[in-house]
Amino acid sequence: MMLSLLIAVPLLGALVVALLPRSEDGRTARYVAVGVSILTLVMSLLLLREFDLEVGGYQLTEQHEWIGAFGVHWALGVNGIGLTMIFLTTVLTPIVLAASWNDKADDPGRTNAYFAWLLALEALAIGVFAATDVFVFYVLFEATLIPLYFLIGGHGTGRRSYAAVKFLIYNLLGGLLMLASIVGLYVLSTQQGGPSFLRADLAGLDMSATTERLLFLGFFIAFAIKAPMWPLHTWLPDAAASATPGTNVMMVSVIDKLGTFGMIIWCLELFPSASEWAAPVVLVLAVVSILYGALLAIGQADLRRLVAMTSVSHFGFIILGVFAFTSTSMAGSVLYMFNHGLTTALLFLVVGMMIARRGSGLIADYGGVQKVAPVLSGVLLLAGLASLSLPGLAPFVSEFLVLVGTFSRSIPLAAAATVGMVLAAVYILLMFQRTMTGPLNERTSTFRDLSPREVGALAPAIVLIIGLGFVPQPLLSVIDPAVDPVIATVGEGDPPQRAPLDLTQQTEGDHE
Amino acid sequence: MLDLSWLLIAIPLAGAALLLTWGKESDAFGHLIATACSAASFVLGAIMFVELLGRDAGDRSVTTSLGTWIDAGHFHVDFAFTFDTLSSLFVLLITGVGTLIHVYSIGYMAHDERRRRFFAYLNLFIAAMLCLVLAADYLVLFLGWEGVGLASYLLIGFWQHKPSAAAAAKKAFVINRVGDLGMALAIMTCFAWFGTSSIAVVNDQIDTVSGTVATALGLLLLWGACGKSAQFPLQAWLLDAMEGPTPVSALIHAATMVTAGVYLVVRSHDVFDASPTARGFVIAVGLITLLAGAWIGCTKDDIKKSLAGSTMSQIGYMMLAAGLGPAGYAFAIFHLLTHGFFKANMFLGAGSVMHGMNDDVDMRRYGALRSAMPITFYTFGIGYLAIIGFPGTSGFFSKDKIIEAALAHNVWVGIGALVGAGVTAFYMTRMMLMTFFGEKRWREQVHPHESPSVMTTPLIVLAALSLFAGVMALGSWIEEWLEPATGHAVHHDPPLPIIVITLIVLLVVAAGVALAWLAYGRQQPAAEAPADSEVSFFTRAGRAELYGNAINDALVVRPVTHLTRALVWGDGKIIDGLVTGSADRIGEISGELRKPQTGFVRSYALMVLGGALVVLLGLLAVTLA
Amino acid sequence: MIGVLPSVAAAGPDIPAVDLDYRQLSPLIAMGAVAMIGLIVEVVVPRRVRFGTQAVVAVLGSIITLGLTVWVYLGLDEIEEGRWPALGSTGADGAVTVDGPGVLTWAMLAIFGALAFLLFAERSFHGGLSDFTGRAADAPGSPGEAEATKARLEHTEVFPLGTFALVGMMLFAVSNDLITMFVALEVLSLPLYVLCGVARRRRLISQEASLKYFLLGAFASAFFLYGAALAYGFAGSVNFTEIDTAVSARGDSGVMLLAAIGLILVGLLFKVGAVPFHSWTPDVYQGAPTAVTGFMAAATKAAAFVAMLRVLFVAFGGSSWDWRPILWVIAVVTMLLGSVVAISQTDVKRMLAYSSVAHAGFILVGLSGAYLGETDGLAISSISAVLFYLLVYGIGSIGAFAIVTVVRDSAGETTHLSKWAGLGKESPWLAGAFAVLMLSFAGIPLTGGFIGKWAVFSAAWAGDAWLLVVIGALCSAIAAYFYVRVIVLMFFTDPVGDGPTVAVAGVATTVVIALTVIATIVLGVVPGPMLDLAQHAGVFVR
Amino acid sequence: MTAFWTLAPVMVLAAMGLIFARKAVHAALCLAVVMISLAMLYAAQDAPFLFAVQIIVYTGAIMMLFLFVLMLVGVEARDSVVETIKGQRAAAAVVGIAFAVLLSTVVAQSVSLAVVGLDGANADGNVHGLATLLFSRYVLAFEFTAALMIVAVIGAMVLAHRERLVPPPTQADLQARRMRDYAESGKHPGNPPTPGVFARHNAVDTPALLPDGTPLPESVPGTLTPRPQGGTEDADRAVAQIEATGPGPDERPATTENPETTEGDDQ
Amino acid sequence: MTEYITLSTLLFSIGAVGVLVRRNAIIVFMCVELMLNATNLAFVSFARQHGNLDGQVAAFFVMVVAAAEVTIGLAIIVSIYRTRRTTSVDDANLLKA
Repeated sequence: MMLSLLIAVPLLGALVVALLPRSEDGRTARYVAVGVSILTLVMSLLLLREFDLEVGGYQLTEQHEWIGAFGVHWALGVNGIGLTMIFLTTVLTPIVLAASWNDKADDPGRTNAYFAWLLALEALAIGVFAATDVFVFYVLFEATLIPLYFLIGGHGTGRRSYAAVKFLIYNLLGGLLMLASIVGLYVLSTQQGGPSFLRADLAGLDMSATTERLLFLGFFIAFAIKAPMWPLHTWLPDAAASATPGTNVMMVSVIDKLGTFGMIIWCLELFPSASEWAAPVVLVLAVVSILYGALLAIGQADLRRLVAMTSVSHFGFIILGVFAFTSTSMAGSVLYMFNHGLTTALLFLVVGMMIARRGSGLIADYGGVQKVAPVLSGVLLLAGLASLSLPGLAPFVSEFLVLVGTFSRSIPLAAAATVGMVLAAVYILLMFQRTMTGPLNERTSTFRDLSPREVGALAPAIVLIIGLGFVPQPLLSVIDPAVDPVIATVGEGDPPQRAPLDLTQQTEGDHE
Repeated sequence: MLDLSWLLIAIPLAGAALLLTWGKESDAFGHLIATACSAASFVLGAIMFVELLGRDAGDRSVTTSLGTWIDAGHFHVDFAFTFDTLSSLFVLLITGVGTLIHVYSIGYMAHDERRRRFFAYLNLFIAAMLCLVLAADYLVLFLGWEGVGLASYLLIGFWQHKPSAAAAAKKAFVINRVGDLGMALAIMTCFAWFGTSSIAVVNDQIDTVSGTVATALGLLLLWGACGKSAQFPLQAWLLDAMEGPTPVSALIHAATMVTAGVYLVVRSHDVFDASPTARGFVIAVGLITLLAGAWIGCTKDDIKKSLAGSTMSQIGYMMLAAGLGPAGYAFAIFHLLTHGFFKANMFLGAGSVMHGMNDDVDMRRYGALRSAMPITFYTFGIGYLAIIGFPGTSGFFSKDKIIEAALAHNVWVGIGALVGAGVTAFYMTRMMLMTFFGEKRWREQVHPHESPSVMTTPLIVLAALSLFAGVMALGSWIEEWLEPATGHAVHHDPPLPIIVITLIVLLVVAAGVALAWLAYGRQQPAAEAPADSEVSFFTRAGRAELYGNAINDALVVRPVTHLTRALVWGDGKIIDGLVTGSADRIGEISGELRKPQTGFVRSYALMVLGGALVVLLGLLAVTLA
Repeated sequence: MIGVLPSVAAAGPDIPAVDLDYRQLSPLIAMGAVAMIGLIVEVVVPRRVRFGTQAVVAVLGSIITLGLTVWVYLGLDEIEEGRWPALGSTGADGAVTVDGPGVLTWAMLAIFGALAFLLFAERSFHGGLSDFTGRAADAPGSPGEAEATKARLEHTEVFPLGTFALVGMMLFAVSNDLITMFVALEVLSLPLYVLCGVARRRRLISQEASLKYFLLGAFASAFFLYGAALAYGFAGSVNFTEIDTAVSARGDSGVMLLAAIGLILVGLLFKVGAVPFHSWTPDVYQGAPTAVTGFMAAATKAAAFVAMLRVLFVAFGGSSWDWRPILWVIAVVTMLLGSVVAISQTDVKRMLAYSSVAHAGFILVGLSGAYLGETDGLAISSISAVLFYLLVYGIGSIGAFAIVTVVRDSAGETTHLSKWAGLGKESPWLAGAFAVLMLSFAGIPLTGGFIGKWAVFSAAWAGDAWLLVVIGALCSAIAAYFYVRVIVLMFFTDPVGDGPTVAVAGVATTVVIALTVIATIVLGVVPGPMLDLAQHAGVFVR
Repeated sequence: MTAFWTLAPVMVLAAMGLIFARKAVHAALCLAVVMISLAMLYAAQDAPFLFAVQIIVYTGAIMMLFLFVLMLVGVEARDSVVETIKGQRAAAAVVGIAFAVLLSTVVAQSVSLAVVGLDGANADGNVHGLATLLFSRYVLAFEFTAALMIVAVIGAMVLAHRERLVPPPTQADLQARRMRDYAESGKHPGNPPTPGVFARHNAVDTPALLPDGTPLPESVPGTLTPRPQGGTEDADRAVAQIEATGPGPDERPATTENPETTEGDDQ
Repeated sequence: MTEYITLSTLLFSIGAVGVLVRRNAIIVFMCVELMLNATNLAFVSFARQHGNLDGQVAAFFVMVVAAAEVTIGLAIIVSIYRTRRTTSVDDANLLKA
């Protein structure tokens, strides 16, 4: 019941916030929303306590019949991966809500809607991470589009309706392909012993290679759009450039993770051999994403687009780690999802605070901010350094695990991906240089530094980023046991350690 | 006591954290806290060093683990630190020189409103550097490695309001990152072949893998070392890094950070022992950088840049020595230490000069400072003697050893090193002459004065060290001390008797000094630098840093910029264009498809009849086909 | 020629009375009775209260019919056949089959009827007058019309006409022979032709819609009839069961059978608005009074699809591999054309019309899977999938058109989409309701539309038409675009000029909107009972 | 067979007349020919009852209704030769011929040659046989034709019936008004001139001629003057136009009050 | 038998073509009637072929339906004529695209 409760609380909270009477300044809505999100966080911490690391596998499971005719169950349960992602969601939501405190200050009438949608998004995201029935997963996966659609289109800026529609249609297209695949699975499962969408039942289906590959593609394309992976990424910059910081965080840090999460939990487990079949292409695409996203980030003129493109690059790493099929890289990928969530949240929120002050998202409109707003610039730098995976900050651990794991699978791919590290330094530092350093211009000289509330909102993320950089083990010990079964499902498992005096392997082409 | 290595790191780290988070109240005493932290670390390091001294030679390595850092999949890394003979020397150098620089900075940065932050960064740097040298695992080393990069980024760009400083900081970080690429790949290689990245295990088991792997690993490590130590081809950041406050130049670019590469090579000596090819590359890199740095040093009028060129060059010596294998490791470290002293001394001296000259760095505007800044002059002079290898000074011993070993290894390498020594003498003499001798070429309103004692005291201490650090070479102490860490040194006999070599070296140095005196002592250098068109190619190239930036621009920066632009264009026009384009196409098709909806009922009827025809034909076709 | 005449007068044996099961036919009879009562009301009730009385009679009648369908459903015989027992039996000497799917359709039609009649009854927009013209014989804009308005004339006949149409639809859904089906087709069509032409506002286009619908409808029913003739020629009978026997026994290639199937399909596809027989849909949907459009969209489509299912599965089930491929093609073309053309529409009613074309395509996907549920196969058959989809779509479109009636300016309904900009600010609840319905049409989860899509796609896949499912999924994405665009207009766009004025909807319309929206969500969140019901209804009785 | 081969060409030709006749009345006559011929074919095919019904209902009632309406809406109206929709005729010809060829080939191929004949079925008489079917198998359909009829009646009433709202003006009222009009606007109080009676033509849409030979437009009932058709591109605009300009020139004011209107007042 | 049916198909097709080419709504409608008549011929002919009267009953129903349909149809045409003074189906094209 705990998981259902965890979904219900923010959902009910959203409802309450939506139905609250509109107040002059929207304060009540904010307090209620933040309160609900903190309650959810506390509940998720209790969840962590309940979760037994020793046992592994899916825990806290519950299962109720939902649609008898289809064999659909309201089935929830988490393994370490799901738990990590739920934790990410519940941690980020209060941060986002607190940081978005003034987002609707100029339009207090719509504060309720804004905060309600954010809470609803949290609830749906938790549901997706906890679903063990593919139908439930799909329903909630698609349902997340609605809050985001309204958040982008209704509460964004600039070309918001264009961005919202593009976001929705692009994601829906992928979702519908997945729908086709799920229908196929459903028919197959029926033919092989009764309709069921439960992961456990679906994992053992007999399929011809072609069927499996086609079904896999349906899932994978949906997830690749969501993630987003090159070349299906173009909705993200547009959406990010139009959305509020809070929306961006929920979108990129949480909802986009559904893509990579889905790849691990559904693609790999349901279609192991098709995953193996696709892996070479996916790996190459992942590396392309890494480099492409990084290069594009260098070339962006808008802060939010830049952050969006860095995410494309980071998602490349995550996908790389997943499809390298080593327990090291996959554990890295899962950790990466968490860390990227934190980092990008921090980046988007700081950037949002900058934009709120300057009224422009263009990098060229800034300069010298560091002098007047040292705290802000410090936080931006920290977020940037996290984004470029500086050792000592959380993302480094995950990125390195991904690279190390991938390296033992394929040296050229890992080597190419490593170039992303350099490019990351370029885009982050270039952005920092252009916005924070140099002489002040007349528009930035009145810049306010971060207020205590803003610092307070960001502090948890900062603490986590630094803390997990040095002590990632608490999370890894949750993730690691969940990864091994996945790896065991796919192919031959971890590649063996390279044999001593091993000359057959492609020995080093790397001293360029 | 010896298992307190982590505390060495923790103290300055705590200092940094404290200063960064503490508010404005700590402005008044923040620098003192930082200095105290650094000093505490030094004291602790010294005690541990003494304790190590007291142990048997075979027992002089203590590894302590703080616990697991990462354990995922098959990857396991402990937060482990090794305090052994090699790292102990580094600890002393880093904390010692570091503390002196802290002290010096109290004076140098006295008027900077962000001084507290500066000291926080200094502490951060010390912590990172200690982490680097104490690490027992390559990944932990990497943590310090990048931490050093970060600290140097922050310090170089400390005066961020200067666009040049910000750009230089970014450049340093990015080029360092390029080097880190090699480092990261090296660690991955370790993991792939040894299943661990523990330095000890890798060095132990390097014999179990093929030569190719060892070579690759060596080259990757060298690649990393090149980035951090500003060795060819990743040298371009070092000269720009002089944008930072002078203590930073002293700390980072003389004593510590840039030596990390040498440390890495020495630390991984088994890898290089296993691969002569890799060693060959190390020598080549060292030699090229040695000469290039010296060349640049000869042509720069900016005192700090000239010193930076000299640094490159000296580190080239160390690299060269490290590349010589077991014979050279100890000499590399020895030179590293002495260089740490005298170069720090000289950088701080330069800072002192600048302090007196209103932050002017142009040597052509100096002259005759001998009397205006006597302490600075004398300490700087000692450093000068040390670097050119004046007999009896520390530099004499350390550099001589390297040249000998190089000659023993290969005549041409030796000759290269020898030439380097001559050139070093030339440019250092030039610097000396232009700064302290000759006539005043000061700008107006410049009133040179001696720096406060808080700045001169470190100078004096460093000068003393520069002078007397040669004692370490007595009775091959340094070689024996390092033996547990670097293995037993096997010396080859040089082609000439040692005394002859020493004489030749001295002769070459003297020639360099003489030449410099002819060019800059006998006649006054012009107050304005001659334009590029008036100088020889040699000078032009040196001023342009041997076109390193131009080459980088042409080979990397510009292609990447163009690529980025092309990709941004392509992303919008092609990839997104496909998406929006197909959406537009659907819109157009929609417009076309609504045309048959003419509003004429007879057209609709035609559609119905036509449809009926098609349905009939279809049915027949399906069945009869 | 003259020689045969005496036989005209020849006396024969008595004709035995046919045995009708009145319980089974009670909903049909009840609905017919409601229509008749309406006629009597027309005569005896004074004009002042006539409209109200008619409305009450029609709505109550529909609800009573709904109750009777439940009663009938519970009393259906079970026939052990296949995976699910088929329910019901053939009645009236084989003319109708009162079986599970048929009775469910009746219930569905009764619900649609009740909702639509509530919309017919709305009188709050024209100063207490309904949306139907006061005197259809007057030319629009003529003094006569003004005079009629002044005299507060109203065509209360719309209710009997509506109920007659409903009776026709009910018969259509259970007809078991082609002649009954043809008669039912006409009974359902003729009242609609009339209803289309009596809008109060914009009567010019209303009459045009009426003319177009009538001419094309008559044209298409001629095709149906010729198909029936050929089927009769092929089988020697118009009864589905007997046709089925003949089809199963056919030896030769049976080209005449194919021609019969083809022409009958033309007639039925015309009614459901499938491409290329869809061309009347946008024009008629736009021109007809909005309440009537909602009624047509929901009820006609339901009845026609069930009839099509029955014809194809019962009469021509034996040659399903003949007609499946052509239906696949038609399904694809219908989905594509409906979705794509809707994108460039600027009138909300016209857009909904194209959307109905697209939905016809989706339903055809489910239908053309022709999956009847194997013993160990999928739990949902083509029949139950289509039934569920029809219910969801019908409820959604009545709701959507109900909302269209509320958005007005001084000249009546503002159906131009640009006028809908900013509706979300103006009237968030109404816009929210419309958004829910649009999302349901788009097939977003947690709405009924999603479950409907799911059901038809499943049935199609189970019938080996997986490629159709993939194409269907892609078309859904295109279709989603124009639904979403409306939401963009309502919520994310600032109103142009005065923006839409939202009339205060009367109780009837409000109830309809609320019920349809709630039903749409409930069917999305807990579709289980409804699906079970559709499943339980089983297959057609032959 | 004689009957068939005699009638078939006539029927086809008459049917073609439906396509090609310029005047609506000719088309109607052609259709009547087809219908009557069909009746004979029914008779030839052992369907005496249908023979009668075809003559009485179809030709007698339905065709007459057609003709009535034709008279009502202008018997003279003729289709213009110019096709408004581009390519419609050609397309219609192609599709039509293809359809005809396809259908007749299909049917001709598959009609079985064995003819059972109706002797058995008509044993008790054709009417009795039909009645048996009608009241057994098709009783529901038969009942529903009642609904059909009712719908037809209501539909026709709704669309065409105009309820009288004010009592019809008496002769005295009309006379008084005419005089008032004459007093106010000088409008001639007498009957309007009768159309065409003094001209070569006595058709109702031909204006009368004055003694000097000039036509008198008022003599033609307004109903018959074609209503000017503007460019009605957009429904909204057309509606607005009509609502703004009021009724067309023919739409005489107060139609319900003027008994002289030539328009059919269904009272 | 074949010839009756062929005649019927011919008449049906002619009627269909008539619907496509005639502009006068009344004539269009007459063409529809022609199609129905053609159908009746087919029904009656098939009835004779199969030796049962269902076809004739069908034809009878068609006539009844046609009568009702004509009533409604002509009413619609008249009401359009009253408004527009034309019976040309081409003039009724306000609704399009």
